Amino acid sequence: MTPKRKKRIMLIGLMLAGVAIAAGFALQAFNENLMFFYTPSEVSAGEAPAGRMIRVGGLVTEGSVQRQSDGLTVQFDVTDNNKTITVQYTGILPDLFREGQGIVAHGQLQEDRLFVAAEVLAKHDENYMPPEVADALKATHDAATSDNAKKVN
Amino acid sequence: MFNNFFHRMASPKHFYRLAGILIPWLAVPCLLLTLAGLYYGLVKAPPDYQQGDSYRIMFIHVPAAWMSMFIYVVMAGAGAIGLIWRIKLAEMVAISSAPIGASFTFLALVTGSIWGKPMWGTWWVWDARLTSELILLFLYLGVIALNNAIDDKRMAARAVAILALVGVINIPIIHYSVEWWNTLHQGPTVTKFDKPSIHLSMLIPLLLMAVAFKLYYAFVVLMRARCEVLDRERNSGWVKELAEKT
Amino acid sequence: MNSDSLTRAFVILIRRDLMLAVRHRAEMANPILFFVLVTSLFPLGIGANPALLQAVAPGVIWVAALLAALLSIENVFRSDFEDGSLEQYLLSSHPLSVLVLAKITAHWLVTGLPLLLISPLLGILMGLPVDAIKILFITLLLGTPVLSLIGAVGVALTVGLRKGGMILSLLVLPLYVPVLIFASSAVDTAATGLPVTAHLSLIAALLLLALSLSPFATAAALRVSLS
Amino acid sequence: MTQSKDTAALAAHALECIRDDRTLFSNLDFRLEAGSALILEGRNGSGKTSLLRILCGIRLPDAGTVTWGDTAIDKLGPDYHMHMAYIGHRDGIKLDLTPLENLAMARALGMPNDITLEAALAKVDLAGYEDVLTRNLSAGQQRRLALARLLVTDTSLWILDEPFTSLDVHGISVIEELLDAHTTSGGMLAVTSHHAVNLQNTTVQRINLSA
Repeated sequence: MTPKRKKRIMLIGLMLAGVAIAAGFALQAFNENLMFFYTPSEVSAGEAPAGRMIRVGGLVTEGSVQRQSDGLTVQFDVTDNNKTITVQYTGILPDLFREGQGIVAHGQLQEDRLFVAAEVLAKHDENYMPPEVADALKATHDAATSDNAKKVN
Repeated sequence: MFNNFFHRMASPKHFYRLAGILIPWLAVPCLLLTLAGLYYGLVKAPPDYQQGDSYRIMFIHVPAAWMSMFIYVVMAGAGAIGLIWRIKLAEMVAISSAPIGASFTFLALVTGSIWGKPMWGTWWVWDARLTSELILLFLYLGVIALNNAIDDKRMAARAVAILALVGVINIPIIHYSVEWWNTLHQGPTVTKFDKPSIHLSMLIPLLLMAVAFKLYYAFVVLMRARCEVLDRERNSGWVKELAEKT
Repeated sequence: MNSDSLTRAFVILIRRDLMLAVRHRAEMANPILFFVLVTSLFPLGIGANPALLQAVAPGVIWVAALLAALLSIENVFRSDFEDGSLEQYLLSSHPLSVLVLAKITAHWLVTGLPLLLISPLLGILMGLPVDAIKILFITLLLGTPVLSLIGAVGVALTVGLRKGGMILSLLVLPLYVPVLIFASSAVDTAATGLPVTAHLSLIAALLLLALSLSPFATAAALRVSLS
Repeated sequence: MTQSKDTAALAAHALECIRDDRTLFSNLDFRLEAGSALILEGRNGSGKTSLLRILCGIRLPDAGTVTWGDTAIDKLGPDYHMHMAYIGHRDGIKLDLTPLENLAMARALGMPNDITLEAALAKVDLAGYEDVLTRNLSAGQQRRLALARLLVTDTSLWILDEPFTSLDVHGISVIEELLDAHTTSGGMLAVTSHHAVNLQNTTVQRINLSA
């Protein structure tokens, strides 16, 4: 083993060590809540900070959407099939927004547990099927929604 | 021994002949599969329960998006092989892949945009998937521009290989970085482990189109690489012989 | 031929580049002037509404830093290429990647460090809260070396070309995206008072990754460009 | 992997170089032994510079290999470069540094030897210019400074591309003496030149690339 080769191996070792430590840092970062995204359960458990911009995601509860008299402000419940929180939003909702649909709201949690959203994003889900199949599924699999709640994240 | 065999197989002359034989065997099935895929996708497949008929653009959009990433990986891999073992053929495959990959990326972006208009109500959003696909397009364009800027073919090939490798390390990083803006784009459909959340009648045309796109890439890259071989070897005896024959 | 002489070459190369930079003081000021000017154009362009300014400040300051880094990065190898010094590094008895790292370090000390030092001032001009300015400083501290390291690969690929400048930005800017996103959203998050340790460890990860891989890629690219 | 000066040899095996569709040379073989010189001749554009850059390992040959002591130079990398020094068309010196600073850098990049930097400058007739900015030296003086880099590291193979460019008669004879001294002490020399190279005590091998 020439000194040159030893040096080369040392350099490659340093490089690999650098990459490994970088991966460590990245993993540590991903363990923390990077996006400040919370589920309704986490919000209910008091894990989400109040008065700061955070994201909340879940399914819009059937029959919960209420328009207020000004015609722009909307209030609806978002659930992860475990806990539910109430979201208030003023503005135009996206086309895909409908009851039972997954949404992500970006906004602030008030002291009274009302979530005031500055932005509401609707997600179209990743399921593709003919309408009849969808109807059949809906009839037989009401419990399937718990699965859907996870995908919204 | 193995190395020798590999080098001989990868010799430009041998490759030129072999590719010439292979191209029709790839192109014809590609055409048939495309026709079948379009027929099943546009005519036979039922409309979606939520999106109606507009989901049908998926049969172009999804395979194109798959190809855009697949080709980048192939390009970087071929570049690495060319760089490490100095196999000219790998360099040519890498360079020939870039414009095809760029086209698929562009196609995925355009079809996605057309799909986004009815679904999201907008042609474009700065969503994670869209943004990283756009950056992927820029990476391809960078590769093409660098290749065009360097006159010496051999040098250009090696430079492109390095750039493609740097890009391939960056693609996952770019991907995760743009996921920071919360994403509007749907999650993966077909690759989910339990079972694809897509109905069989829609899955079949999707897979037909995916295979057709792969075949398309295969025969176009062979055609481009053949041109590249002729260009680079234009001074060698066998190319001159070929030119005189025709 | 021990690692002592390698360390010495590393230090001498950095010292020499710093000496050259001092002898061209005027050129040293260009990127930082650009940085300050571009940033101060924004209040003029979008109006001096404090809330609006604060909202765009992290992005604006980072984009300006990124462009300043892009503008100055070409010098890292340009003059060495023109006067033939680059060939001499290639033919050195030391690994090219280590010499390249020395060049990049010197370049960062000359162009990146001043940006870093003046950034708090720009943060104040843009109305950022003190906490966010601290985070801005830390992201620039971790992020500007990444810009230099990635930029060096692009420069090494284009240094021999007549119209290298335009292509350089096409090659390098897409690769700058992650730094820009992580860093500006860190400052943004800090401005709303949330913890940013996760963001910072991601930028640190990028720095380490760039530090470990870029010198090798740059060295390989230089070999290609000189051949 | 240190070869002593008298066992190592530089050899070219079936080298080929193509540039812009023109084959500059092909099937080029030679062997350069310790204590001898190789002088490349040929018209402009005949590939002299390309050949020298191939011998350095900067450029890849289109076919063939260059070996140093029976190992291909691209396998040796720095293990080869520590034995050789190259002065190309471009001087590789910084105009905004003094000659002493330039030589200090050159020494740090290679294997340092015992000669003082001042003595190296004196040998190329630049004594007294130690602390002048190189920018203020004449073209000939700058060229001699570049050649002084050969003296500050411990190398056995010198590869020189037109070393006499912009040198006057006196300068040429100073450098010729240096080259002669290098080969007589067991060094090797590969050089291109438009001028006749006058090496009295050296076995010279000439290759004409135009032929």
